[in-house]
Amino acid sequence: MALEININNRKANVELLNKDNNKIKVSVDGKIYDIDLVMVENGVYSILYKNKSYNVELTQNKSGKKYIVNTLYNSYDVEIIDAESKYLKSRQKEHIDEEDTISSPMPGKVVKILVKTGDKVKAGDTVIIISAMKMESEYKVKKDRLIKNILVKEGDKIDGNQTLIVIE
Amino acid sequence: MALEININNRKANVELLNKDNNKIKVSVDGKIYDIDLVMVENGVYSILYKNKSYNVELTQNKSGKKYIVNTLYNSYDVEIIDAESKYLKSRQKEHIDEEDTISSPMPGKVVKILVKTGDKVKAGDTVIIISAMKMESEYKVKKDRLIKNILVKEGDKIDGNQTLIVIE
Amino acid sequence: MIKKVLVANRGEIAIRVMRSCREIGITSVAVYSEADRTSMHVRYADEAYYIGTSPSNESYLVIEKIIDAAKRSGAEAIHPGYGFLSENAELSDRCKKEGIIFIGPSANAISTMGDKITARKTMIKAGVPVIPGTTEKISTEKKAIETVKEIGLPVMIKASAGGGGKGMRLVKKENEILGALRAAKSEALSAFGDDTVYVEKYIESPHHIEFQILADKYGNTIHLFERECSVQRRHQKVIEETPSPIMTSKVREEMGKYAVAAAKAVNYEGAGTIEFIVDDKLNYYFLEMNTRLQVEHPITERVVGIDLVKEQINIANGMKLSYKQDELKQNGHAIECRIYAEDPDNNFLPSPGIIKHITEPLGLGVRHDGYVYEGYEIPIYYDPLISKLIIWGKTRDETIKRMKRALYAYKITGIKTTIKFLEKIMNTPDFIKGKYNTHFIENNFNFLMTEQKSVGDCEDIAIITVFMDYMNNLEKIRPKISSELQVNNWKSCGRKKSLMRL
Amino acid sequence: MIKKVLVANRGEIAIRVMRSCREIGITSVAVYSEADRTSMHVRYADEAYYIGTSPSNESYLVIEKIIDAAKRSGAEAIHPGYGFLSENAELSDRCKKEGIIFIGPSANAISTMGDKITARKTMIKAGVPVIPGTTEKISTEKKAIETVKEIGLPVMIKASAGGGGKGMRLVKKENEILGALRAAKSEALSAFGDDTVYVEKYIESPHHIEFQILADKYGNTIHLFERECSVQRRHQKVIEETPSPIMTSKVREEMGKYAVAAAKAVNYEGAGTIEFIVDDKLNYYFLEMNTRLQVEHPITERVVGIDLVKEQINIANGMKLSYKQDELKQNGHAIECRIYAEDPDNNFLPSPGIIKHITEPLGLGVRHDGYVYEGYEIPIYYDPLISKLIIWGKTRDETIKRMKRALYAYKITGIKTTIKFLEKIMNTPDFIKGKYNTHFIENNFNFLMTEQKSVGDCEDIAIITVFMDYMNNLEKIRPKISSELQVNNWKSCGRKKSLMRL
Repeated sequence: MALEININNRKANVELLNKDNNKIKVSVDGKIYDIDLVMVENGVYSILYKNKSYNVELTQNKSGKKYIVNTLYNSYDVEIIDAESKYLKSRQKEHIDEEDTISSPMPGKVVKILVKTGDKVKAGDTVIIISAMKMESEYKVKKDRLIKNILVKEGDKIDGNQTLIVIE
Repeated sequence: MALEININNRKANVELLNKDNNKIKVSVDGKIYDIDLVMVENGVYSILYKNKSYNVELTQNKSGKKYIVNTLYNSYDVEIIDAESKYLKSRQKEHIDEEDTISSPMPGKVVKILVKTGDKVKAGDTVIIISAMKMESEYKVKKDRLIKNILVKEGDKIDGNQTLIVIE
Repeated sequence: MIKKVLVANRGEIAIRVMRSCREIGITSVAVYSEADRTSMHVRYADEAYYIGTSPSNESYLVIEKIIDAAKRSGAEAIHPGYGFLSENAELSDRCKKEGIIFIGPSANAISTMGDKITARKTMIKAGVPVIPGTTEKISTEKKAIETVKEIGLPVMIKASAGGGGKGMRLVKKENEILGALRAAKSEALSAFGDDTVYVEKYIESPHHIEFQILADKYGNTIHLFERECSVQRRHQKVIEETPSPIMTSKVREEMGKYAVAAAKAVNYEGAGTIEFIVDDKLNYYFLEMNTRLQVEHPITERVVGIDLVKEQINIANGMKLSYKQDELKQNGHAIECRIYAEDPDNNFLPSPGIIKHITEPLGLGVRHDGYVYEGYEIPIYYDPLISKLIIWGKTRDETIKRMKRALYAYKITGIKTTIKFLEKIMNTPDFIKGKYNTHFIENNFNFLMTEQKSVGDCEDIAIITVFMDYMNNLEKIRPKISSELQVNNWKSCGRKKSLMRL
Repeated sequence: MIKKVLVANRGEIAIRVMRSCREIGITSVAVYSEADRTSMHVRYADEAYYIGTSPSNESYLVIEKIIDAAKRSGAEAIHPGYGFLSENAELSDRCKKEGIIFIGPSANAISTMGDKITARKTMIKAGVPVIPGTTEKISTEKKAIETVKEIGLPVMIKASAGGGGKGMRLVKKENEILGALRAAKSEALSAFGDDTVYVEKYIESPHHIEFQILADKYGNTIHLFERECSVQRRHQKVIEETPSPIMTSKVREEMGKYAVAAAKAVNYEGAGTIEFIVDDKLNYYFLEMNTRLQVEHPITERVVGIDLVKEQINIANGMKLSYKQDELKQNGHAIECRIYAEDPDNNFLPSPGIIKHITEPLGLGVRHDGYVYEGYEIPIYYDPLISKLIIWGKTRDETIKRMKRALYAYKITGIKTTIKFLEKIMNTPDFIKGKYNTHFIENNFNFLMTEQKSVGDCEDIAIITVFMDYMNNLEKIRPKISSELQVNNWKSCGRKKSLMRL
């Protein structure tokens, strides 16, 4: 069983060589690890490697293929690359340029929408205001743009990274 | 939807009259309760009834029909009585008298078995010794008995309430 | 005597107040908005009343609803916590009219201290040192230029109704005066509906040092020493400690006396805080009074050994202060770290969401005041404070090391938090030396924002853990896959029937 | 200087030791048995070494394995915690031979204090009051009768190698002497492999009061005041507090001096405890010395403000004591409750199992030292101690009320615990008054064992919650049921095929 895993712009090839309960032998880019790994709590792993004790906490996104990984001092964004992910990635590139949508990195609420479909806006214009936790953030366009589609309305609760407005 | 529920030697008839998200109307032995009930953590419920705030914690046994319920100051053993439970109860009575088995209320380890199948033992004889957490407990028969079947062996790890020895 | 208290707040402070109520046999009443039905303060309280939809101006900020819940529950008193209505003179007044005890000062004390110009005047009258500047509002632009020249540059132009850094402008050069004045006035008008501004001397490397005070209804007023609050990000306190590393016992005694005088000047009742601005030479000036419990009150509780909420309730009950000034002393050192649901790597954007997993630090010298639990969703409507770690040590050095130990063991997943940022502060040389002022975070920004380099095999360990977790999940969902296969089989059921044991 | 410490223990004490190590920059090494792979001390440590199968005599009690792990890890020192090998002279000795620092006293101090008769002799020589009784072993039955008569009834016959109540017999009447002597000897032989017994005067309503001491390698010895440990169940401490409610400052000073003298008499090094038996008139007698850290050491840490583990490590490093006797004082009051995985309703049978859910008490004055987490299975092989709640208050009264508040908020499901039993103790009038001795639990047994009556609608609320949970679960598993139906459908697939949309 082998997989490709993305971490910090590195693409690592991981292969499970052997598994005996919590004792596993894994190869990461050819380097062999003998590891004692056990899930102790929901999403929390205790790992012993060369008698060092590591605690690794995972938060998985909905698709199950992206993880936020917390180790002792570092936090990593890690992604599993399988056939499906590769296909989706290539498809995504074709259809949606990230620059063609406006989204908020955090969940919140739509306070005000300053444009309507069909509007032509100028670079730096604010198009939407989002509030989250006592703080309002204005989202502006970087270039002159056309508002193609508005997917939310004022007062809507929104998720982090949800597409709010499609621009062209 | 109605059920029979056993608590403290009381048999209560419970019926759900209405449910609107976490607002429920329930009848318990004819008394009507308007309650705001929501599961906040795994097995932990927050309940508002007449503006009083209750926290109720449930531990369910494997069958899913017996619960240990912790409220503010009380702990209850509660059992759901449905058709299946009634059938099992009646069947159990026919076949296994509780007095005909020896079991330990807690999980542990079999230290020593002092009898073998076919042995006749006298009232007060120790038949098995169980250890759990630095403590050894001796299990004795209350009457003169015949050892019918021994279901464990020395060194076995046992569950709480697991039948260890069948007697006659 | 008060038997039932309504806590007009949420989050950690509501629970903190209820804990003390429970200890002295007082029934606690929670109020909650739509978003807070599952919030811990509702679960912890003895009773809970719904007061409206999620935005705070439709629930926690509506005096009518708070008063109504108090009446319905039969609570004799209201504790406002901090934030929300805690410094609202109208609530204090309304309580009085309704015969409900407001656990806090009179409306008059709140208003006097709430208006900066009035507060300045009152302090000058009481002999408390204030920052050189005007005691009257700036009436004309001409007058403004004159005044600034009189005080000497640099100066701050400040809104009288101000707070939170709004309606404030720093003026360094003479030609900036008019622009700054106009900007401050317009911002003040839109933020507070009042464009009154005044001018103060700007203190170059200021420390924020505040004194906790307690005052009963009989004029007895004591102070519980200082808290150093100079570690701030955008005028928001991040870390507080007591004693202040720059304090001397002589200055402490002087400032304490002024703090008591400041409280007495407004006939203060209850717990309050006098904030001073202090320069590097330990010159100190009255800045403002917070007429409520502070977020950072626990460090004082730890070092002085007094439960401030119990004292507030005692005072509200009309009892005399339990302590005299000379009975109080500072014992050891305490530091508070505020843990926020914010993403330090993304400009401290709030990071609400569901708490997936939490491990709380325990052990010697650790006090933890929080309110979240596993599975709880931090709502988007309120302050992103998750909890406060209050650490005590015999010495400042021990306290810092213990804080590091506690932060190390404090794990929250599912949301972003400031825990690692706080750890960085504990490792910053200026902080360790106790040599810092309110510019600490900007001065050390690069150090604070540098990501810890991956140590040893950490990256590979992360990869392996994800790999194994993903594999395990695949195994778990395998039955599903096989049932999908069954569906396919079913389709060809007719064909294969003869081969299967049905 | 010690850079790496192996902690030869598990559970809360292993973590407690590691916490202090972390604060002073020492790497901690855990050892673990098969049952403990997922135990928190393995997760908390920097390193972890497997030392054998689950029974402690195959892992935690095997000196060879501990030494081997220390060598492999390169640890310069071993901290034994309490229990297991903590009072094993052989380990202390072996460490010395291997050039490993044993964080504890010399083999000689351990042996001298471990043998009760030798300890008695040593104390008498040092002028420390001991219970009237023999200083020699009882050689003949005739001699036994003579001795008992000399001391005067009632007496205790005790095993010299004894501990934990084994090999101990109370004699109230003359005709019981021989029976008790024989029983004690036989029990001592089978428990300790040594039938040496001696006789002591029996103290009628005894208090167990112990003094914490610290001693460095240079003969500096201090005491950190007393702990009252009279709330016991079957000779096991349940609750401890400091100061003792029966103590006077005069007696405290006297006993403290004797405690220091007792430690000096065996050239003690490190942290240790002198246990006294005290009667109602405050007559006190040396009982025994515990040559290790005690379970209840945190109440002393809280009231005196000293981290005892750090002091142990300092001493082991050859440093002088950080404190002088006259620098120490007791500040406020502290109580410790030990929370066990035991079922109070079922004769305190141990209740191992999986922790389903846990809510830890937080806030002002609460210290919590534990090791379990959600999903953790408490193993059957070791002591059922889950955690210790250490509560501080300005007064004893405040401390009791705060303890009640903390116990109220402390929730563990999945296993039975003693939390409710401890709450009962906090409500027992004798405890509240501070008037109790070691008979407290038996004297108040009925009160302690009376179940709280169902309050108000609690029973119906319990019923409704179970009902709704059961209903919700039914809904959740409905898909499963429908898939079972599919199987049935499948069986009749041929028949129904024409009716179905495939």
